Amino acid sequence: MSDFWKRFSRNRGAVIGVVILAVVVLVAVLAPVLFPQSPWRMVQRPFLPPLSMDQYPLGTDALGRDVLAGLAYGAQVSLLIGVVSTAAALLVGIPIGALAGYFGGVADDVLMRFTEFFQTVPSFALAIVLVAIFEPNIQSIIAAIAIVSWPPVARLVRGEVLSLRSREYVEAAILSGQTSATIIWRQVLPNTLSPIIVLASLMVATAILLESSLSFLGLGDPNLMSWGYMIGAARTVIRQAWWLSFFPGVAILLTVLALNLIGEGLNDALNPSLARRGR
Amino acid sequence: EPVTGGRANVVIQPEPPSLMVGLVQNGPTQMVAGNIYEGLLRYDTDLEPMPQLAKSWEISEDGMTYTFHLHENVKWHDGEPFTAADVVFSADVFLRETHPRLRTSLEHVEEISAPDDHTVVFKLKQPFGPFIGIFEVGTMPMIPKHIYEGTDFANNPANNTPIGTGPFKFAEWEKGSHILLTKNEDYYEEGKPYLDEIYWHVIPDAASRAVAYETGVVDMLPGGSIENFDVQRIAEMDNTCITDKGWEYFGPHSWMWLNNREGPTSDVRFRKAVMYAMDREFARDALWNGLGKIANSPVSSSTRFHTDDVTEYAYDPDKARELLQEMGYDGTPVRLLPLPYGETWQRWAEAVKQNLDEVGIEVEIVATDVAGWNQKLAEWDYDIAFTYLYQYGDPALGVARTYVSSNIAKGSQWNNVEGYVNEDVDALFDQAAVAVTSEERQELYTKVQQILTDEVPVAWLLELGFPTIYRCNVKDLVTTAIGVNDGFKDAYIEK
Amino acid sequence: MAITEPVLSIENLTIALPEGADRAFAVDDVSLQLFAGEILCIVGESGSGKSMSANAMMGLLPDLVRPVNGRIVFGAVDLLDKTEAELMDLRGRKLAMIFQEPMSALNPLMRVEDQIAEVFEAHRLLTPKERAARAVELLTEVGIPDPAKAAKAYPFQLSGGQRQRVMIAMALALEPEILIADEPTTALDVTTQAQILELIRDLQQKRGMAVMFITHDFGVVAEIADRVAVMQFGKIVETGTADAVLDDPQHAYTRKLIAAIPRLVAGQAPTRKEKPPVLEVENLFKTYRTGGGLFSKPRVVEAVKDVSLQLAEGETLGIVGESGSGKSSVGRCLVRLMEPDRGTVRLAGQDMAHLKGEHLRAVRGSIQMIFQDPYASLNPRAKIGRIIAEGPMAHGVSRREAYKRAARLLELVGLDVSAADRYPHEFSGGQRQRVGIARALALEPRVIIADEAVSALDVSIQAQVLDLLADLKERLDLALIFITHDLRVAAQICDRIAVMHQGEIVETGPAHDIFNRPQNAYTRTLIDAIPGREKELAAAG
Amino acid sequence: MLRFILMRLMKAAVILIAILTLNFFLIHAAPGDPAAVLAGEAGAADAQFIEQLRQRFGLDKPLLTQLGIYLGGVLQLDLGYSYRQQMPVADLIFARLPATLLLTLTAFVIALVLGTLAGVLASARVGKWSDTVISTLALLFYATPLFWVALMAVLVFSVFLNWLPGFGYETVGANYTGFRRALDIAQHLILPATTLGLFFMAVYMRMTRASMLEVSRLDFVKTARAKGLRPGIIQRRHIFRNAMLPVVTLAGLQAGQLVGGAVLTETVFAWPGIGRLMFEALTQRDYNLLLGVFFVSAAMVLLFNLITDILYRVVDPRIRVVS
Ligand SMILES: Nc1ncnc2c1ncn2[C@@H]1O[C@H](COP(=O)(O)OP(=O)(O)OP(=O)(O)O)[C@@H](O)[C@H]1O
Ligand SMILES: Nc1ncnc2c1ncn2[C@@H]1O[C@H](COP(=O)(O)OP(=O)(O)OP(=O)(O)O)[C@@H](O)[C@H]1O
Ligand SMILES: [Mg+2]
Ligand SMILES: [Mg+2]
Repeated sequence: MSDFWKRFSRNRGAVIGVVILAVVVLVAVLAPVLFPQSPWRMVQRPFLPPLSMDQYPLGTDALGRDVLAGLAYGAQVSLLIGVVSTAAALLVGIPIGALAGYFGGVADDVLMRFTEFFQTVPSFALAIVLVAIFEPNIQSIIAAIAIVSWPPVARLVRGEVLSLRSREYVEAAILSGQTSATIIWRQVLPNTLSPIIVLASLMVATAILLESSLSFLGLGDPNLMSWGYMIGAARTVIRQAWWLSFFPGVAILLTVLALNLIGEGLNDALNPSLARRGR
Repeated sequence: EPVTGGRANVVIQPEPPSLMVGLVQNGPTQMVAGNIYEGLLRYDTDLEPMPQLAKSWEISEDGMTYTFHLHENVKWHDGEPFTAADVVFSADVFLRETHPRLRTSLEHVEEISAPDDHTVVFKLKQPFGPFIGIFEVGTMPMIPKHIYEGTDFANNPANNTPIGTGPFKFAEWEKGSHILLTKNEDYYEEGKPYLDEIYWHVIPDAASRAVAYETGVVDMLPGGSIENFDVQRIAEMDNTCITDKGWEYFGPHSWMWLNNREGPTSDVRFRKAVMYAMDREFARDALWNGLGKIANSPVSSSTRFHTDDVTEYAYDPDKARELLQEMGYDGTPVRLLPLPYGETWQRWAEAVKQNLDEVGIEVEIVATDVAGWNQKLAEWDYDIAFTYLYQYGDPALGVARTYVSSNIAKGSQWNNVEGYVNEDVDALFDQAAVAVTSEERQELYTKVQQILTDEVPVAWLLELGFPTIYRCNVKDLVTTAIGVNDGFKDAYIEK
Repeated sequence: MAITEPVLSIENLTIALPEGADRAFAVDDVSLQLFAGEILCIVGESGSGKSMSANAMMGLLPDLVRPVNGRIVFGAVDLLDKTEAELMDLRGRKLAMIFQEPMSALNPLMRVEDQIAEVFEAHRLLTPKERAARAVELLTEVGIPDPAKAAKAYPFQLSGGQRQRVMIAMALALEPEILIADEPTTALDVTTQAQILELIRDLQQKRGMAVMFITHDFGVVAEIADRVAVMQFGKIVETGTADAVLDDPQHAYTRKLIAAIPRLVAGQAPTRKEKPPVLEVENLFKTYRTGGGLFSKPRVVEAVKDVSLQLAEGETLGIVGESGSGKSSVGRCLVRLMEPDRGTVRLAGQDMAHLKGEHLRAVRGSIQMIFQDPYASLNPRAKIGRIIAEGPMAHGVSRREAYKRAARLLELVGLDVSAADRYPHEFSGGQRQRVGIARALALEPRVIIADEAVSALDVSIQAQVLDLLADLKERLDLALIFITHDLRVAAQICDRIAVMHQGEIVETGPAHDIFNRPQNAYTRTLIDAIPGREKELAAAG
Repeated sequence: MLRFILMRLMKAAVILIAILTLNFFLIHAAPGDPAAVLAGEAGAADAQFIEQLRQRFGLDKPLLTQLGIYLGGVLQLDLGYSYRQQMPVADLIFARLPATLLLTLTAFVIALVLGTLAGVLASARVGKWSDTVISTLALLFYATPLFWVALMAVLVFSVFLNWLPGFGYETVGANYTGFRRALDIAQHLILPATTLGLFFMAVYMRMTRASMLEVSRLDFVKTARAKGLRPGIIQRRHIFRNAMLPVVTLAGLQAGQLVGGAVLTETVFAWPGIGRLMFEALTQRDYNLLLGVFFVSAAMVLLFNLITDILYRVVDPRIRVVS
């Protein structure tokens, strides 16, 4: 474990990533304390430029709402959706991948065709359709993101399981009379953990991007102040108020960047033998 | 002095599904097709009728017979002559089948006949005050009989190459890019039109439309083309004129449906509280550039028979809280359906939500797209829902439908969606529609407006102002009550 | 071979490893001389610095690893002083190298002929056409069957031995003065290994090259070396002529290495009283079908063909044969990691060849397996205690009891009880193999199958593990099937031996008979190919 | 090879049918239908009018019957009729497809060429400043929301600097022809193609760099060095070709997915492609049109996968011969 930290902290990018992410998490957690009033509240005249009033350092939007408060609450939404939808995707992808990889044969064929099928549908388009159909709200957004992002998990887990399956220690476990369920759970899955963790950190980043893209197209949850929503809403006023789309964009950029850096750091630290792959 | 020649570059948004205005009556279709097709009449900005295909007309004393005399040298774009038979075919056959809004008005008609090639007579079953107001091109466009008679209207291949009598002819349509109309050299009005061609640019993104105007790609932005937030900036540009004329006939009136059947909104005190809670002035200034008027009555101020003598609801959150307290509102959350027509409406819903929040009403915005919104309204699956409707110049055409109880029916969002029932109101609207004199009608409508503003079946918002923006050297662009929808036959570009 | 002037001499070479490596210097103050026309073998266990020395001569040290002291003198100049451009000119022309892994040492995407032609291209020699012609000539010279066809082939279309020949052809293309061979035969099976050794020896004699041959196998040394240098921990501990070092090792380390080599002479089978068979295998068949779909034909390999075997209680049966002969397949059918197509496997009278589900799980305890790879056979995320206790627990033994048993077993295989609380990566290969043995014993099996159980270990450790196995077998009265490709190992531990070739058992008999009086022609080639055998026989008289 | 392609085509057909079926049910599960939308646009529709429309579109039939009719049509390569646009779906799509292909392929080529070049460069200079710059850029591009870059690009290059057109496919009404038109389109293409390509460029950069480094550690590279080959040749001939294998795979997978990404770009840049067509069709419940777009884009994904596999076979002899 300490070994892991040593390797991880040697990676400068990863440390920067952790710092950025920590700030984002902190802001998200403290948002209700820092900005006790709803981010939807119209507090000043519309289109107040940044730095023109001390109280609203990032200015106000088309309805006179505090941009900084919006950013803080947006962090909550982005992180929540990123983490929950990734967890959901893992919950779907890991079992499918594990079953396909472990049992092989027909099960593998069926499950992989199923996975392939989901990969053939252009994923962003599918996400749009799903959200539009089930009406944009946080549940449908999370579901849509999970649905389009589980296939890579399944493939990764399958690949790992496939190679682990023929590892001698798994064969030893078979010989010692353990049941398939025990073997998958105790011998195989724990050893797929590191690549899954790495993938998961990158998936959170992708999920945040996806959510913001959906929001940008007007397919966000209208009751949640998210970064994508802020950019989407600011698009039509980009000429008179660049800051409305600029700051949330930077927030997304930094968060996604941080997660990617962390993902790479984790990869280097957890799978020193595995070469980096651009995903 | 009008100058001949030149091209108009106009924005069209969204891309119309078809230009066959007899089949499709949505906004963009009407806007483009108004140049190709014509009605018998036009209306000036005071909603007084003006000649178009009919050069003159008479209404009998009893208000039951309308006789139109047609221009004599009118030709369809394919060269065939336009005659009274076309009028009878259009009104009696074609549009009765395809035009639901006109169909309702034509129910008052006993018979349509053509005594000769250039005379058409509409005989009514009983007097119908607003009847003279249904002859503009969007309501009763003239359809060529020689092309459509006996065919399957909806699938007639000619729909793709519309043939009308208008000042411009259909030339080319590159889907997703532009529509080109060219001058009708054989137009029956001497010297018109002035322009050589009209390019309708399909630019689906509001911000890009603004850029298109700024960079000189287009010269005209019909109402609603750009987001309201951009209007002021664009209007301040050099050589740029702006007018909110040309919407008098439509009188776009916005309100929020309040579900009168169930939930907190079924309580009149709650509905009044909503009226008091909303800062409509802020919404107009922040979201509509200060254009438009606060709607204080169900009848728009540009529509006939409007009155100001009604209960007014100024922004007064305290009063709203009082009313809520009085009714014993228990904090039940209400669902709010924004209008899925762009950012302004979205922001407006957010502002209203915030307004209501402040007086203690918990609001959950439900996101839908156009289809979902239509369905939810038609199925009455909402608590509060934004909308705006046209008034077509007369309360009998555009106002009564929203409030009379005979108009409560699932499956459409163009009727009494809120489920408001008041027999007095029903009776007053019925009488007013068939009353012969204007004075009589005014009296009845005043009464109705007073009752309605007292009971708040819906929460009126604004009489919308949709500004048309154009280069100042374009003259006579908007000359009638339907503005750009009436075609560009008068417009010319000053050198 | 009285040559006085060395073609190349390494003087006090010291190569530093980057920070955080397992030791400071990969090569520490090494001096060596290489004479024309001789084969110098460098031996030593894994990690002793053999490859690093060789790489340093080529100027091909990995990044961050650099020589810090000493000289490599080649033709009056110090190679360490040369610029990269000068070295480039020498590489391939004066100094050539072949590597251990023939699978990965050739570019998979290039035809063999192009890869050979590149050597000429690199030194701007010949026209493209001539280069192609030379490639075929070279391939002929290294004895590839159908050289013209091989020239057009991609590496994956050739066998391991053939690829190694291609590597040699490439190295010889410009008739270098020095050939460095870094374990070129380790990845090959015995028969192929023998051929390659012969080829190198022949070419070396024909051309009078100097060859530096790196290996960890003393059998190979005996076969090919003129002189030997022994390395340990980056230092040379002993040099001398092959005979001197092999027959009369001076340094303790060398002695230890040589002592650990399994002797070929199989002990005269102790005349045991006939014991009843515990495992009877009859007419076992296994055919693999891979690939293939709606339209394409599957690849069919008959890995096991009509194999019958008997294993008596307390007996050790060796299964030997070259790579791919089906040894592992038999083993896996016996333990039912795989279901045989046909045949019976009677374990104490019960046919377990086609049992399924719970029944299979129940009988599994009686037959266990020890695996080849000490790294892959232990779950890296489980503690040793759990690894051993899991089996008994799966058969209903209580947790406490199972862990107690694990502790006893650890002691039995010579590990500390505290090992139970540690993870596999904290142990060396030999120790891990002991854990693997303990795990196999945990279910108190009647029969153990050991598939290449010592192949991955260094000789000295190999010896320890083999001793342990022999000891346990005796104490616990186990029957053992020992699968190996290494006949020396088989000779040391087995009572009886079965020789496999292309899925069939071609000969079975007592170990002594097999080695001394092989009946089958294939068995004979196999035994003839054992490196160092002649020398050993000579020594034995 | 022919057999392989045939096989793949058959498989593709099955997948396409499955995709259509799934989407068919999905979209029919959405609230509202095209009749409601059209009626809504008509201004004053009554239930009778909507019923009329439903009948005309065949929406009154049972769902499975509708599916049967639709799939039957598709098998005869008839993608149906768009309710709202009143045109055959195939015509609509093929009118828009060239624009999307132009956009996505340009973006793809830019991304692939620049991405791999930069990746190669970075891998050749590991640890040097040029590697740091490239790697940092790649990370940034990788993390930037596509739509946001697009917005910022319009703001900077189109609005503030006025260098490039910020929207549209060509200057409408200019009636350019020939070279002038191509130039005009090219100008319009620059911003959308670059912004769409950025993300993918980042992906290829990172992947190429990693793959190059990985391959350069392999044994055959050492063999090549031992031959005395110059580093340049080793890079090109040995490392690059091997390193490109995973990049090719990934690129093939993504080329198809670009269509999905194009929705955002086409929206911001008002590019008349099928990404936007899809979005419009979706909100209007133009069932046939939406299914048609899905059909075409899934077909493109499959096509690109096929091309990749063929390419892979050409590059990698191992696969070529084995199957
Ligand atoms: N690329 C490298 N970077 C750092 N250290 C290395 C590298 N390669 C080898 N080493 C270290 O250098 C030392 C000598 O390694 P070398 O490869 O010369 O051993 P060897 O005798 O060839 O062993 P083997 O028989 O396993 O091939 C070892 O301690 C090893 O861990
Ligand atoms: N899972 C498998 N699928 C297909 N073919 C296989 C499989 N396992 C082994 N084979 C093939 O069956 C044959 C016998 O293989 P097996 O592993 O039993 O040989 P072996 O004698 O153990 O060889 P080695 O000494 O290399 O371990 C070989 O040709 C091999 O390629
Ligand atoms: Mg080595
Ligand atoms: Mg084997």
